[in-house]
Amino acid sequence: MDLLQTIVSHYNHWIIIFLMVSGLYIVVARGNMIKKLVGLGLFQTSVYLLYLSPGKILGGTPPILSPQFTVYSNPLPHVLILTAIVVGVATLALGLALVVRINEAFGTIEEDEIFAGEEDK
Amino acid sequence: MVLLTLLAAVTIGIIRIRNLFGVVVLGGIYSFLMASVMIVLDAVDVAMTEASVGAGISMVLMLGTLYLTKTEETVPAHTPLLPLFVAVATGAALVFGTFALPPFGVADTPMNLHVAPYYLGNSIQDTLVPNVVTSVLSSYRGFDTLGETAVIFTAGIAVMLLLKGKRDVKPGPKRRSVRR
Amino acid sequence: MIAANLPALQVVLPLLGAVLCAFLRRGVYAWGVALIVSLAMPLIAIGLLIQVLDSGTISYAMGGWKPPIGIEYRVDVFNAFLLLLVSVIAAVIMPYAKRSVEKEIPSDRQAWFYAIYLLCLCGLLGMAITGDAFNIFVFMEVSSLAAYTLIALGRDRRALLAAYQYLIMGTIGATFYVIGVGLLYSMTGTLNLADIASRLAGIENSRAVLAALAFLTVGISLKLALFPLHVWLPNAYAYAPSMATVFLAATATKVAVYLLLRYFYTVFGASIIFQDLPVSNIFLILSLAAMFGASIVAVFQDDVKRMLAYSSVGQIGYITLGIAIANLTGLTGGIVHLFNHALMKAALFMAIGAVFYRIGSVKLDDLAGIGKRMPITMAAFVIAGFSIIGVPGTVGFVSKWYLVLGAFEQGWWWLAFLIVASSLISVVYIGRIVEVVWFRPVSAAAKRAEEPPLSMLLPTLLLVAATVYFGIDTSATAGIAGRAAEWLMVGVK
Amino acid sequence: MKFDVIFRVAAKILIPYMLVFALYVQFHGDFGPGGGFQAGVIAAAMVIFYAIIFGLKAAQKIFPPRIIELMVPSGVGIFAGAGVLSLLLGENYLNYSPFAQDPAHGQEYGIILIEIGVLVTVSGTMVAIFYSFIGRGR
Repeated sequence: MDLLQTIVSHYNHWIIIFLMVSGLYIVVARGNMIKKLVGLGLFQTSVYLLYLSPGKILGGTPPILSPQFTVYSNPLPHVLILTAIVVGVATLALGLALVVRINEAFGTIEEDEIFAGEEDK
Repeated sequence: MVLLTLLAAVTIGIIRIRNLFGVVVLGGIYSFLMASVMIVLDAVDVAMTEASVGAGISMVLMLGTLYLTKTEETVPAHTPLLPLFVAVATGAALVFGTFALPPFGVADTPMNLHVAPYYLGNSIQDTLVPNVVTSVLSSYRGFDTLGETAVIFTAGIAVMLLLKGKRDVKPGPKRRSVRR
Repeated sequence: MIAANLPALQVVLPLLGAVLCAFLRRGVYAWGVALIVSLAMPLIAIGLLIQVLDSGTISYAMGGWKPPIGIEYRVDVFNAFLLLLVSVIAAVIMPYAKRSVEKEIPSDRQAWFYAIYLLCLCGLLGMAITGDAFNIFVFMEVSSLAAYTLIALGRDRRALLAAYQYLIMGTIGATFYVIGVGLLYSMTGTLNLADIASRLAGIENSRAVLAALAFLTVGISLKLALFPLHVWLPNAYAYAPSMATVFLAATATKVAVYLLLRYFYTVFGASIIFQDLPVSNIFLILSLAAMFGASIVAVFQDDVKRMLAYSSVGQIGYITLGIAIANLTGLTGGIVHLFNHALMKAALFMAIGAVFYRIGSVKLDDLAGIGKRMPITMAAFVIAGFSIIGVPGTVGFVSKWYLVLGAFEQGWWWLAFLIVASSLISVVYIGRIVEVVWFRPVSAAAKRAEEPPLSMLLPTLLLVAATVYFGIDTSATAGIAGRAAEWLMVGVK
Repeated sequence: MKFDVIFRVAAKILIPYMLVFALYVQFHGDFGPGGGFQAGVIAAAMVIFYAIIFGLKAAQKIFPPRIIELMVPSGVGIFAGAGVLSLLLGENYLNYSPFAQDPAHGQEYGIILIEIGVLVTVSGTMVAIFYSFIGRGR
């Protein structure tokens, strides 16, 4: 029963870890460059939850000060994650630009095909 | 909790589906779900950003790229054992680490006691800004935001460097796939 | 006013320079801006180093908010030394860059190219100077995104592939780093490194902190190309434009090593890292694997830039070996090698870049007999190559000497033997180039070659002269490295 | 296209509101959720929306690429320049306190100033990236 309690109270962590592991798996296992970037996005997004969820205080409100409320959730993780989202989209844009150029130069966006093509020469 | 479970379901979808168009659309759904989770977690600013960036800009860029490339993924040739190992090892390290973290939603954790109360308590008198996220972002940790703007600047210049101007077609096998 | 704000200027000047470069359309003007900024950097770094040596650690509160509320810039002996290294390399590269970039980058993109270069410099300096865990991440991303772009601008289409691979690996590394910081933050509630260190007291052995350590180590190791995580490096260095290769090879991995040392010694504390956990052994094995594995791979490369890139992986092995030896002498050796390797690798890549400028190829076969056409450049190459091997009288010898001494102090005589043995492999690959370059008949490609323009030759010679000078007079480099190592070791207890 | 007219009319109605919403998010960021980054993304979305409906040419006529390209560094320039201003006023980098009579108001002005910097860079960059991607296709 105790174990079950632990598992349930850490439910957010379970999901975060699942998302993270799936994201990382897509990045490492898949050869398609766009899919890899999607996986990278999943991986990064799951980290956002890792930061945000411990900052939540049950019964708290968003950290916009107002006389009606006294308990606020922690604002610092929000700030950090805002920055991280921006970094994430910047990386994604650059990665996609590279994919477009690779497709023009090699005619494919599958890593396996590119490596096979390189070895022929 | 329901939202989190939905997130997991979408993720499985993203792994399984080989049509990249479908993957991108699922990615958009994922971002909206993520934004909803963030609202539940009181992170309204972040939720707004995630919705506009994840489901907006990222989707547009992804679709633009798909338009320029192709939409089907081939089956990877190599075995997924090594990646699986990497992913599982990471997961194990995380399980190991996160279980020692305090449970969800508690107020008296180290994270919520040290510097956070300072921001909440002093934002108004220091900066006259009631949205603490804004005051931390722009003033207390303003230099991070300068760095963040620099990141965007870098990405902007980088993409223009890579994609602007005429297409210099380099020799190479050109295999245009048929679009559906 | 300027003296007090040097830490901020060190990072902000390159950023402002980049903004200016992006406004200017003409490559030459942008080069001028980049040159002025790059020349100002070492002056600022020297100013900081003098201040630190005089009066101890400098703490600079960004935005006037006292740490841990705001972001703190923290300059101590170690990172002042590193700032100097990065900014000196940047200053030496800029005169060299003009001709090289004119040759390799289309003229309408040069201004943006310099903007990206300055952003990369800004990111690296920002990572080195800041005392805030999350700020490190932000500037890590500035420098990484800039580095991916610099690499992708190489002329070969494989440069794009290399940049993409680096982007994937680098982003995984950065995300691991963020996970590590997140775990630390959850446990301590602060992001200031010094504050984290003090609040970790008592909970160092909790599972979340250990997991944080693991994630940080793996994340940073990806950036510094520690042996099994180095796969992005050879392609990236081989296909990047010459100037980008010189800059990244000399600085990017070094800053990552610095981060690793900073976390090991000043945040987690050496006692937990080296006594309670097998970190030392893991690093020892990986370093040895890098020293032998990567060096042996280097021997079989036909592309000189690729060969030097693999040699870099091997040389990084020596630096991490210094970490693994974990006594004062060994650590000094590691830090000195950080500096020395930057000097000699920059010199080598500059010489090769000059060859590429003249003949447009870096294939070993095309280089045959080029020593007769470009004698000064190739003589410089050979001297820097001797330094990689560790011939006495060059800087490479100094760092290996400290490493061997450190190994003996630890009682690991076999390690000393292995260090010498691995140097023999570098004799093979450097020797292979020397043989082809000097003792083969002149190849068709090398026939028309002549010495590169002075603006490219002089920086190369300057760096080579430095490798010899600091190889004979060790007081400056080894002295400061020794103080940095002492400071790290003392900071622990 | 059959629905073209509907799209065009809808766009004509919606786009002004998107701009107003972006500005609201920008300047209300002190009191509610939002700020320079979100506003920049919304403004960029407006341009992208316009380009999708009316075509890239029309969009580039109203928002010429030259201006957009200049916006990318200007925002960073404003932000970093605000820091230099605090240096000149004798304070640490990015300390906005001396921008007004009392420190708190100075901070408020500083925040507004740098949020504008963020808005300019973010919207400029997003549009520039979008132009680059779409321009590549033809």
